[in-house]
Amino acid sequence: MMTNPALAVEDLAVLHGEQALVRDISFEIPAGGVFTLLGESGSGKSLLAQAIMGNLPSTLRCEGRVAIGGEKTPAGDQSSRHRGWGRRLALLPQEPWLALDPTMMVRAQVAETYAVVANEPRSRARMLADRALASLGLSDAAHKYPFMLSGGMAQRVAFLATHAAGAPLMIIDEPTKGLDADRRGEVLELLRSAQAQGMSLLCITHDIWLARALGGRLAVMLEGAMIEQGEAAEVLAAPRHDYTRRLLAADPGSWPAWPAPAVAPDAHPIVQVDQVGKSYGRQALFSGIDAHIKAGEIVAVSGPSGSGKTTFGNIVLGLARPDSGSVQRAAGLALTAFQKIQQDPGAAFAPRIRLRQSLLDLVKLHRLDWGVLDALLARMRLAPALLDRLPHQVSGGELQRIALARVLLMKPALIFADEPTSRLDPVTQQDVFALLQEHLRDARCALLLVTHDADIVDRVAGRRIDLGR
Amino acid sequence: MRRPAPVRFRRALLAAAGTALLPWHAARADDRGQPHSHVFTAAAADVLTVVGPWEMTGLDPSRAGYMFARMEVVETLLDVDGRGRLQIRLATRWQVSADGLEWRFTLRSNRRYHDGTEVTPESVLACLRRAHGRPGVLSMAGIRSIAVDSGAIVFTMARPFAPLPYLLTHSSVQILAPASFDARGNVVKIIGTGPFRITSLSLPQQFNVERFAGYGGLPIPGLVQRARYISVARAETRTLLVESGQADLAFSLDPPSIRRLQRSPKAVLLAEMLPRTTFIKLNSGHPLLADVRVRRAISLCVERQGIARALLRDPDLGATQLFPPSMRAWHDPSLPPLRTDPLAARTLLEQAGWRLGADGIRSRAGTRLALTLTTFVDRPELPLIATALQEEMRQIGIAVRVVIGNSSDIPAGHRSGALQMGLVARNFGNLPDPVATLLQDFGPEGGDWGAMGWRNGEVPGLLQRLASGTQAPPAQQQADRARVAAVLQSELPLIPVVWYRQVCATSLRIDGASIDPYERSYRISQLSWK
Amino acid sequence: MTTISSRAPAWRGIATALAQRLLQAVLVALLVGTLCFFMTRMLPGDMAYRIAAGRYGYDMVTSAAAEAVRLELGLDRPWLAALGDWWQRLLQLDLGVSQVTAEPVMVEIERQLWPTLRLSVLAMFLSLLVGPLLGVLAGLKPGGLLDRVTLAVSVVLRALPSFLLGLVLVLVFSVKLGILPAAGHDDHGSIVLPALTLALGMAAVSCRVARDAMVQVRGSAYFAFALTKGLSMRQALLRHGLRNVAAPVIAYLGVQLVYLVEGVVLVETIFAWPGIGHALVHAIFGRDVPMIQGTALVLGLMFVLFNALVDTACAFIDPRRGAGHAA
Amino acid sequence: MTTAYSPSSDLVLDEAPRRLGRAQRAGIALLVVIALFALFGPWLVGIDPARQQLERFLEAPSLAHPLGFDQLGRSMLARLAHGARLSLSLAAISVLSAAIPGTLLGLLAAWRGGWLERVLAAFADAVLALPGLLLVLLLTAFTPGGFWPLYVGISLALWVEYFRVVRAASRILLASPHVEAARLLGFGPVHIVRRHLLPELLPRLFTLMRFGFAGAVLAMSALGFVGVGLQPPTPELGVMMIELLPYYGEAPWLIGAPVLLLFLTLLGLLLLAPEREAA
Repeated sequence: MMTNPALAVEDLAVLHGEQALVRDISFEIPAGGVFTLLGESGSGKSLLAQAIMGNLPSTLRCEGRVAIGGEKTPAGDQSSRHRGWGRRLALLPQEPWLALDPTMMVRAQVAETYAVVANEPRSRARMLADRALASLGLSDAAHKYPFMLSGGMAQRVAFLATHAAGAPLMIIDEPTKGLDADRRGEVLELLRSAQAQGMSLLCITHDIWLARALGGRLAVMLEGAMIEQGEAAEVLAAPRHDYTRRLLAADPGSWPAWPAPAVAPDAHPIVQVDQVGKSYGRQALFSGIDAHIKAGEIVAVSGPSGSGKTTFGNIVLGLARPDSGSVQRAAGLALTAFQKIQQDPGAAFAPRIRLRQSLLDLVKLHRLDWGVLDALLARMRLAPALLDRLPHQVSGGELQRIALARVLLMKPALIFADEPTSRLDPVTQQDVFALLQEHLRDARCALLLVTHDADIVDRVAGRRIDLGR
Repeated sequence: MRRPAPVRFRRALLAAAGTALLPWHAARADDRGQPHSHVFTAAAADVLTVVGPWEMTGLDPSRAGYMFARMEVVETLLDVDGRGRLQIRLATRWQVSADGLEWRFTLRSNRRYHDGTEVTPESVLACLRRAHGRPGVLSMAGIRSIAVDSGAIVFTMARPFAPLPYLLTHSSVQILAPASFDARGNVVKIIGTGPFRITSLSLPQQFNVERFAGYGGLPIPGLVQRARYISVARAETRTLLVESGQADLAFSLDPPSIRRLQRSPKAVLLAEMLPRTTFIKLNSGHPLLADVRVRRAISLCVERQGIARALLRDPDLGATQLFPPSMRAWHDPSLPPLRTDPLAARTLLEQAGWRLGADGIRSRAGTRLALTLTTFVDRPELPLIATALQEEMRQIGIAVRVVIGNSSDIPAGHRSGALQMGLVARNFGNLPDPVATLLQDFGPEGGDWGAMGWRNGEVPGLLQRLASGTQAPPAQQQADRARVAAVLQSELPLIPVVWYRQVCATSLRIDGASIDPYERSYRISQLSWK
Repeated sequence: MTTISSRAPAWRGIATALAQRLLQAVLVALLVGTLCFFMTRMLPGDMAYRIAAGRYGYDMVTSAAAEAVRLELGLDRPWLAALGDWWQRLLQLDLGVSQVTAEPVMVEIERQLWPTLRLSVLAMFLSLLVGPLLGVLAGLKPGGLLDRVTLAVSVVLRALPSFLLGLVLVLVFSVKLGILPAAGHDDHGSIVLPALTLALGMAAVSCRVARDAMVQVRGSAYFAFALTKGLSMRQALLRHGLRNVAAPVIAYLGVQLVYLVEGVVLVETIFAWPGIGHALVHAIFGRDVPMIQGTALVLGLMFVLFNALVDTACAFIDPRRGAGHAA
Repeated sequence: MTTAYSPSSDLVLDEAPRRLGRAQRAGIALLVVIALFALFGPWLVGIDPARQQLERFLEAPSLAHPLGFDQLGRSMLARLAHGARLSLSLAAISVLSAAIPGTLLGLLAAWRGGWLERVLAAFADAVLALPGLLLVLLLTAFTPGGFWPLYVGISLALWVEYFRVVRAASRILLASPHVEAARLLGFGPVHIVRRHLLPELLPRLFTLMRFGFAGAVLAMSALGFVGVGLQPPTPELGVMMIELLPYYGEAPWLIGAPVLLLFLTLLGLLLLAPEREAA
């Protein structure tokens, strides 16, 4: 007798009114298998996951059939799948930080699943939770609240809480978003061990590295449809679809290295950082850091998360004061010569002011020429009509390009880019970096870059400042 | 997301919300008293509840002494009946020397204080001397000394003062046991001689009393044995207490509440005229008011019956003269009544040289006829009457600004001379013989609560004669009183507006309630349960 | 994202908050003292007369009585000396002697504090029982019938002066139904109506706060996670919903205390409840400044005390606050 | 599930047209009617609100006099119209005179930080704990007569709310990336306040102001309750509530009128809010 597939999806579609947001989806995950959905945000992969969970917003409608562990239900009958939550299918949400109850200690959140979902007695549930936490090296965290955890720890806690009732199928939503290389490794290990315990995984990601490492089967999504499906290794090695090829090329691992900018060795540095140190409360972030940055240089700031990379950048910009040491700008630089590109472009604009107004204010303030901005925007391939929107009505990639244009308008000597693309899709990320490279070269502007992605640092930066100890 | 059957849970929460509203069930369950028609007042089933607006601001007789007197806890040497005639109380008889300078009061024997000690002349003397040493009624009599002489209390006077026995009926001259005072002479406990004694006292709001076995008299079954007084500031609340059956006697009800209670099946109303008059106290020395024509014009514009009907709900209370009919000796039915005639009022003002301006206000030689009427909120009807008067004076061309403050503004304004007009209510029954009160009000300098800046030689003389002349024939006294009333009526140093009727609500479960027109007692010792 | 490796320094957070409250208490005292001092000097009319009226009843106020009062209280002393004296006594917690009853203000307040505390604590309790429960139910179904009804009721309650609300309650529960005493303080259950009057006023608002918090919690990632983890709606609500709703509701209680303290003044008067608020009204009537000062001070300090309790409760319900993380 | 459903901007790009909801339109209509009543009511009614006809006291509503006569036989409609004009304009002034200084001080405290912020915050905390009655009493002590000082006194107690809200929100906003960006781009305080802070603060301030508005009128009635602020014959809604309270049984429409007017005003203000807020 054949074992039932862990998940079988037939002709699944998600509709908003008459408009199909996701359509013609059919795939199967064998028991213990792995299936990866690769695509950028907006491709419908998250909607697909929600449709399988039975968790779509009530404005959306769903067609087709979903079978979990052999039990087939019409996809539209979402509530019937609720009963299996935690027991037969589980979801590891993205941003595990937000998914944990902020007012409850870690152990209780894990034990809760044992007790309430798996119906273990209370004391045994606590014991099991302790054991599970220990297995992932989280014993210390048992009596902490989520806000005291790092992102990686929170993710492992969320995994345990999800996993505790022993659901054989787990849907994992963007598990590596915003994580650095070490943490990505941890996540991979976590998923592999889950698989080793016999779980079937449906992994939704835009991380090509993760998709490759997980193996199993893989599908690429674009505009709500699966454009390519096959064994992961095959698809990634020999993409058939044009979009898949582009997606793969956008992976920083496949970028060509940037040519080193021509910097005169005797050129005077635009900023000189001497022996700066900074503490956060009682905890020293870093100390004794020296850096001389010259015009046109590209310098990466590296170090483990929590090592104060953003703080260091802000000290260089003059936004924060160092506890010790000094930062000296080259004489003759305008006050606005140092600029910053933020991690979240949506947070970098006044939220209730239309973009055009924001930019107009800037042009007026510095008596600039709007024509220059127009030209910049054109080079960023931004439609002028976008400016009539509010910041949250513009996509992240577009907004980051507008932010870049705004910064370049100031003709800066140095740009501090703080995780400028960590919230963007690979293709958009590549785009933004290409534009950045082009303008840095033209303007002979220095770049201080913070990114968790070691590949980007390798390809882009000329040298690095290491804050880690 | 979809809601997997949250209905049951919502229902559970609703039920919980329901139980949240149930603390009074607990309160009722807590109730271990005897069953009664009002479940919640079981504690008060055999306790008579009296409510009034007055707070016990202290134990000293000069502060809340009147409350302990009303609840029949304390007594005075003498008392008056409902018609103002002197009655004996702790004193059995009294005599005055021929020259009127020595008064001798003989004390009743075998009376005991609530703590069981005997009422001795010395203990009485101590209370009288204490009262004499403080501001109060005794200070107006001109007492030289008080002493004990062979078991009687002897007052030696500087000059003859006929109303002295009436002064001794005042609650601030109440007699307390020596144990009531601490070493420094402050009252720390109320130990009186009345038919009720205090069982518990929580200042400033409430005290409970029960019948004092040592008072004497036969135990009549059904009489009220226990009672309590609760001070309730708002008239609305007192009315609601009666309506809900929580209170048995409620005093000082405002007219709207009276109307409400008239329709209520749970209360019976008692009414009694009090010797209290609401009048406009005028500064006759003020340049605008010195002219008697202006005063008369103001009097003519006052719609007394209208105010009485609309605001007091009792058209009979419109004051046709200063003294209400309940002051039998002073009210003169033959006196031509005060009239309402705005036309005549305008004519009088024209005659006095006040010409109507464009804004409807009169002026003379550049001076506007604008005055301030001061009143206070202690009696809730006063601001209302002041508002009505303000409009009526505006109709004849007098601009009036109403200032509502504290009752002390009146005597203070009187002393500083800044007062122009004040709307006040004066209790002439403060002392059962009004002569003493009138002497204060119409003395040569006027009085805090009486005339102000009024130059008249005749009235003070007449009053003086009434106060000292014990030997004058009654007919002469009657003529003097009538003359005083007539002069006040024509000169109008005070413009009477309305008289006053005390209304008391009683619950249906008591019998024998009556009102003391001198507000000295609630007469609870005469009440019985139905 | 900052990682905090040590265990929650919740106690330190609470301690700082309490120190802040202590400072607040001292400032309140000084502010009340200064205001009351100026009030004595600025109130129109003669202070001695006012006090005499309060003492002897207004029929008995005479100039002689006022003079006696003036002498007794030293009302004619120079300003500066009086202010210095005033401050000194206040800081020694000597609140002086009531000008109306001639008793030490402290003694009077001792007498009135307990009823007021009882009333306000019960009111707070009732409001927390009624408001948030209805709010949570309304928040479960935003735009539903209960949501609309509670919104309408809360608007009505906010437009109604509290004395009118009290009146309506008395008419219903005492006059019509006869199940609760209308006023007073020594009959069984007489605390219920005044407490309910205060509670309804507060519940009108806390209901909406809870409703909004519930809507927010229902849309939160952790609530959704609790459901996908396999908890039923009921379990998720009880285990994760209510506590997270409680945090903003309790925090808002701190704001509502203003309403409570002011409400006590009116409600105590209309229900003849012998507490601080009632005493304040009488002190205002009688212009009894030491008593105004004393009662205002106690009301202010009560506010501070309750606020400190709210702070502590918040820190325990929401550990982020205790650690000083949430602004 | 909301976490997983992060609507890409491409899905919802159609800019939501800023059309007013049904509730908002009802709110505006209600407020316009009330404002018209307050502005033109006195003129339309055309009766002197002080004119008393004692014989018509507590006369029930009729076609000619829709709200009847009050306890002194004055036209209730005329008094309500005049009272609405006075109370609503004074309430508006009191709300503004609390909101403007409160907001400015809150901005100042958040902007400057340091000791200035601490001093202001401590002072605000102390004022918050102060019974509001006391402040009003003090003000009446200084300037007796008139409703003005009373409303100003009320706003003296209310500014703290604005201060606290503005300070707390501004502190968070001032630390936000968009303000950081604005500073790096060379913008000064005026621009940051105008473009970054105020647009975020205004909805919250508006919420506070709405309830402050009703609160000011109710505070007047509370003052009337303790015998402060009675100024006959001027009609004022809050004082009317307390003056007409005794007649609740005989003539409930009298006390009902000012309460209903206040309720409608509050309702209008509530409906006006773009989304429902709690406090």
